[in-house]
Amino acid sequence: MPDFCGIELAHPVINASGTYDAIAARKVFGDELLEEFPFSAFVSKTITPEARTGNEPQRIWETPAGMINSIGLPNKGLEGFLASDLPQLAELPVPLIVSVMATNREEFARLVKAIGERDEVTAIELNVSCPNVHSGLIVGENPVETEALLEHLRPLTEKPLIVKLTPNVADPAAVAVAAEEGGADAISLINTLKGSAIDPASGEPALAAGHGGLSGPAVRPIALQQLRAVRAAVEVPLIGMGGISSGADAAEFIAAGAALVAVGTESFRDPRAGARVALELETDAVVSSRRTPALDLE
Amino acid sequence: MPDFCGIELAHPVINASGTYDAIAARKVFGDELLEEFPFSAFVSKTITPEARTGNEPQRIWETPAGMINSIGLPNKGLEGFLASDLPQLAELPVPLIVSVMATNREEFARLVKAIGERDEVTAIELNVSCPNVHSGLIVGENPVETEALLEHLRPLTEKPLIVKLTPNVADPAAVAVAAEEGGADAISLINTLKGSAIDPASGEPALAAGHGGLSGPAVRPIALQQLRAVRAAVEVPLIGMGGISSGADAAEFIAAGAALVAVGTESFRDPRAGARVALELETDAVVSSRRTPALDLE
Amino acid sequence: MSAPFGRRLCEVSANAVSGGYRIFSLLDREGPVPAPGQFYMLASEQGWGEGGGRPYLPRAISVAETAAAKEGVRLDFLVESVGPGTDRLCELEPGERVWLTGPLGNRFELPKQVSPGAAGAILVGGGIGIAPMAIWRRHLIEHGIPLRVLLGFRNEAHSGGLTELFCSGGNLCADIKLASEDGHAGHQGYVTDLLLQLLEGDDATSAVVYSCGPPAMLEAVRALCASHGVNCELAMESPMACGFGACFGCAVPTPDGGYMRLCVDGPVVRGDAVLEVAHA
Amino acid sequence: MSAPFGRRLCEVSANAVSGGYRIFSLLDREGPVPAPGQFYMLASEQGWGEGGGRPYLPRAISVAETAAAKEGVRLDFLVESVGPGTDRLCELEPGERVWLTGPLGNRFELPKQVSPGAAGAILVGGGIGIAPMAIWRRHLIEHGIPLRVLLGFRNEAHSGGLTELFCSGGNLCADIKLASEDGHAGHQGYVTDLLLQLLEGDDATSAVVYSCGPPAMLEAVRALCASHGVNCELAMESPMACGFGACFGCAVPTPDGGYMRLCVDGPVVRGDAVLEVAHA
Ligand SMILES: Cc1cc2nc3c(=O)[nH]c(=O)nc-3n(C[C@H](O)[C@H](O)[C@H](O)COP(=O)(O)OP(=O)(O)OC[C@H]3O[C@@H](n4cnc5c(N)ncnc54)[C@H](O)[C@@H]3O)c2cc1C
Ligand SMILES: Cc1cc2nc3c(=O)[nH]c(=O)nc-3n(C[C@H](O)[C@H](O)[C@H](O)COP(=O)(O)OP(=O)(O)OC[C@H]3O[C@@H](n4cnc5c(N)ncnc54)[C@H](O)[C@@H]3O)c2cc1C
Ligand SMILES: Cc1cc2nc3c(=O)[nH]c(=O)nc-3n(C[C@H](O)[C@H](O)[C@H](O)COP(=O)(O)O)c2cc1C
Ligand SMILES: Cc1cc2nc3c(=O)[nH]c(=O)nc-3n(C[C@H](O)[C@H](O)[C@H](O)COP(=O)(O)O)c2cc1C
Ligand code: FES
Ligand code: FES
Repeated sequence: MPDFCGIELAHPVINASGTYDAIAARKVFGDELLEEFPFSAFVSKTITPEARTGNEPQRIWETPAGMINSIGLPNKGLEGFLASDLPQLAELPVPLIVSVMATNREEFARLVKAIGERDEVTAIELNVSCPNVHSGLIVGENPVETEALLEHLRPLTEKPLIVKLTPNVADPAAVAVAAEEGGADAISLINTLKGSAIDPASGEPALAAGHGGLSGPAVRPIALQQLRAVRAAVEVPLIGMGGISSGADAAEFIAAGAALVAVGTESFRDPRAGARVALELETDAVVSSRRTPALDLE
Repeated sequence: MPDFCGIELAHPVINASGTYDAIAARKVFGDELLEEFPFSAFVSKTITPEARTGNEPQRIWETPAGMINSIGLPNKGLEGFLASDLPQLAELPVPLIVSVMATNREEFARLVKAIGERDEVTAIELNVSCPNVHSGLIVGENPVETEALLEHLRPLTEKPLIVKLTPNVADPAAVAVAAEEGGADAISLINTLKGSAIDPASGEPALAAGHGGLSGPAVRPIALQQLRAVRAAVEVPLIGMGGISSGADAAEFIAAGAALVAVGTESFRDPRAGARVALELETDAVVSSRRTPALDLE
Repeated sequence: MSAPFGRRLCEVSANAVSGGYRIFSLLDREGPVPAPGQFYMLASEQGWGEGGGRPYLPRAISVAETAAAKEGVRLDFLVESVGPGTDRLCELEPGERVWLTGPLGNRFELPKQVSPGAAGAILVGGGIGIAPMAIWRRHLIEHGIPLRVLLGFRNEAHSGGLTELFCSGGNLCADIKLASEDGHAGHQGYVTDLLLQLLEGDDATSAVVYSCGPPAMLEAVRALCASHGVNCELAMESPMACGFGACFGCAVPTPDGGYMRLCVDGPVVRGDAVLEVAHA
Repeated sequence: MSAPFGRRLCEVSANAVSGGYRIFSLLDREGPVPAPGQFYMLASEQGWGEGGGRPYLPRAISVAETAAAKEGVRLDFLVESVGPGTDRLCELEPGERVWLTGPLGNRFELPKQVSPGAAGAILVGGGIGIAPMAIWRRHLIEHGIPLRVLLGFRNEAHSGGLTELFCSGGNLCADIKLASEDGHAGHQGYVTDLLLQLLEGDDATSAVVYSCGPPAMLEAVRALCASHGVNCELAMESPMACGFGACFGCAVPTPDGGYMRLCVDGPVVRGDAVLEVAHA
């Protein structure tokens, strides 16, 4: 029973924001989704102050061991979320973490206040790193900005504040330290890496937005290294993510100091991936070296 | 016949520094290597002022669609390079580019002067980005440092100076602009991304150095995006690299504005990869969409 | 009728060449019988994203036909090899296993439900898009709905599935008209030429048009129906990573300036519910 | 004798279980006959790093035996399945093709070349490390060199290759002594117990020891030989990405405080040329 910022969770595997729409999934899979919910906590897609339709297609492109996306944070906006999404997410059998993003402190404050007030919400994740929305980058790339934002938001809610880091920086630990100093209760990483591809059919960028964010197993070594660097620099619990697709992968992040792990892209391949990863972790199905040296003299 | 900084090359595919030891390969494969040399120019492993033995093993680890390495720049040092390696590299049938790295401007200057004097050398690549040697990072992460270094080195040689960028920054274009302002003739990118892995057998970091640099197809979308960002910011020719393993991959980089491409990790899988990529590029074996819509009404 | 939660392994029971395409069958022991227009996300158990290579994400494939089987439901798929994912699916050997999620997405609705006045149906399929037309045609016949079926192909290399999916005992059924750009079968030209003839004939006004095919064809069908005041349902395609509403990658523009997720709000879309079918 | 430049596709002519291991054979139509101790970098044509998954890099495998074949050279490999790469190699079906680079690395030298006074040879193999001992033993016999062969295994599950590689007509040859930790075959204990007996007996002083096996065993052999003033050649392992000196990943510490690249300066190394054999 991992305890995360005072929240009791059934297992250490949650979802990565924006990679699982529990409301849509429930329509597709029915209540079996609730009975066997794959995650120990549910993180919403990032909510912005106003509604967004998202980016023009093509939005996704497969790459070696991963994919790039430029979804563009489609969401109903704060009002729409509170009115129509929140009641449905409240029916999930696990604690709810709401991810929010805004382009300035006042807007961020509006989101944190309004969402922090709601009993259905257990914690708030601050997305300061969305690589698909231009303004999203600013704060997460800059320790001073990050600390200032946290100091501004910290007094507005009792609920745990999780800061989600962008990997597109030279020194993620510096931003993590700033977040901690600003009063963050936990840090999650990594968001996607800036990436692009050319459509061989046209010779033009494959994504309409020109570039997107890389995710999937390809980024796992980068995510793990950033987690190690951040782990060495801060005290708060960490949520590790980036290419986790098995219990063995999750075990690497936990060995490197993650309190929880999040599964993102792998859920696209396997809608129950979260539960599978948790089970593999438990039953220690961690693939370790099978080379059993003959005549090991120790 | 691509012309690169006034150098005539047989095709646009060269090797990535540190991924091909032409001297060792000649011992292994004999003179067939020279008769069918896979690259149109040869880039040496990075040379440092003093000899280095390199890092303690384990130095390499396979990852999804790539590998991480912490080789640690083993090399004979400037004197050893000039005395024993250069004469042998001079026998290669292609122009020679020497990669150099130092931990301060004076040492960099010593390398550029000594190597710039040698007729066997066609161009010099400045490695300001090796992620495995702590000091290597400083310059390449900082536009001011980069410009200052170039201004210091530019007067020391007539030979083209290529600056190799590190991808472990928020804004590679800013560093590229600084390099150009400082007088760089070309820019190559990307070097490896900071990455690590845990050995499931021990639960400890897989690499003795704790972390290493990620390369291979996994990083291709990141490399391509940084190339596009740099292409939009500078005028000088670019050498694109990062996960290129086929003519189709190379074509993406060229479509995105690379003058030349470099093949690194793929040579480990196929010692002739450079020649294969060049051939695939020429014969346009570029895999494009094979979906031929019936009834295309245009 | 919801899909079983998660992916499941299904055995390949057959895989055969059919013209320029392949038809393979899976035995689904757990899932419900799919409805016409629905699709599955498929990935082979072996040789798919091992360690994460391409193909890495599952691929969306419409069900072309289905039948009760000894221990479950037989699912037939018609596939054209166009890249690493469909290449792998086309190579599947009987006995191999495939990860399957679904049935996913919505279904074609009967003419009356689309427009109360409609008595008959016109099916327009192009290329690999004939797949969902096959299962829908059978349903319509079972419901005793009068129908005409128009199928078009670019050329012989890009055609297939006819005998297996649209024939009774070897010869093409009477209700089916063909068109081909190279004239190798039926009318030389576009299948939409045949549709135009029907729409101009008064007998078509009380019909609903159902169509699946390449974007350019779908757009032509949509435009023709709009200009003739005939309702239509289009089975569309868009890039899909998940198929169950999780990735938001499958967005298709809607008239209100927004987007729908084709995997959950489609793949079957009313002609008037899309702006226009985007095509190169 | 250099290797052909680049990798080449070779057909799998056989693959069979042998105890806990597999023995498979490739037909190499271009390459030279490999020398004892040399290795190849191998990767299956299919199901290897497609799009870049694991296994992604080729794997280093020693040649266990070789023979002239109709259109080239037959190469036999003894492989233990320990991860994705060896798993795939163990699954190879006859007719499948394998990317092969080599022969790579150096070779075992005859006793006289190692130490002028030496007349005989003692071969010490452990586990999968018996592979290069097989081809070397045949060479020594062909050169009329008196030899003793000591082979050790941890247990039955981690043994194999004996009948195929060390027997003449079904029964183990007279020059071979076995040891097993579980006592399932020969002396119960370590193969190094047998080596110690030989080294203590005066008859061994004029011999050179050749060994391949797990690091802990190699280190024990090295130490025993050093303390008895007997020269030895060890066939070592280290992580290899390329096998031809390009990646510098295969570094092994040398007494001078530096490193050697095992792929080009090895895999066969004089006992006195390594610091100690690193082992967990
Ligand atoms: C609802 C639905 C039903 C479908 N039904 C069928 C069916 O019944 N039969 C059938 O044959 N097909 C069907 N398709 C199409 C099928 O899903 C695609 O052809 C398949 O996904 C292509 O994958 P691939 O790897 O074979 O080819 P890809 O390599 O994915 O190339 C196919 C197309 O995808 C684009 N593309 C190229 N490279 C990439 C990349 N790296 N990442 C993403 N896109 C890329 C290009 O535009 C190319 O034309 C259906 C699609 C949908 C959405
Ligand atoms: C010169 C030489 C000759 C050899 N000859 C033979 C032979 O004849 N027969 C034979 O069976 N083997 C031989 N080997 C060993 C063989 O090359 C390795 O067992 C093989 O490379 C393992 O690959 P794998 O994918 O099966 O296992 P891996 O997954 O690579 O695991 C094997 C070992 O590698 C390490 N490892 C685990 N994960 C990774 C990773 N992601 N990246 C890198 N390392 C990892 C672990 O320590 C593990 O114990 C030889 C090796 C060398 C260097
Ligand atoms: C399609 C897609 C949409 C995403 N949307 C969001 C989002 O709305 N908010 C956010 O913080 N991260 C978002 N992410 C990033 C993921 O939460 C996660 O940080 C990243 O994908 C790495 O994890 P993975 O490799 O397991 O997918 C998205 C990722 C993908 C692939
Ligand atoms: C084993 C290894 C050693 C490398 N050594 C160097 C080096 O000495 N100098 C350098 O500038 N880059 C070095 N690199 C980085 C490569 O030159 C290249 O920038 C990077 O690997 C990306 O290209 P790739 O994905 O094609 O390998 C090394 C890469 C690898 C894998
Ligand atoms: S395919 Fe993922 S949301 Fe539609
Ligand atoms: S294996 Fe690459 S240098 Fe030895």
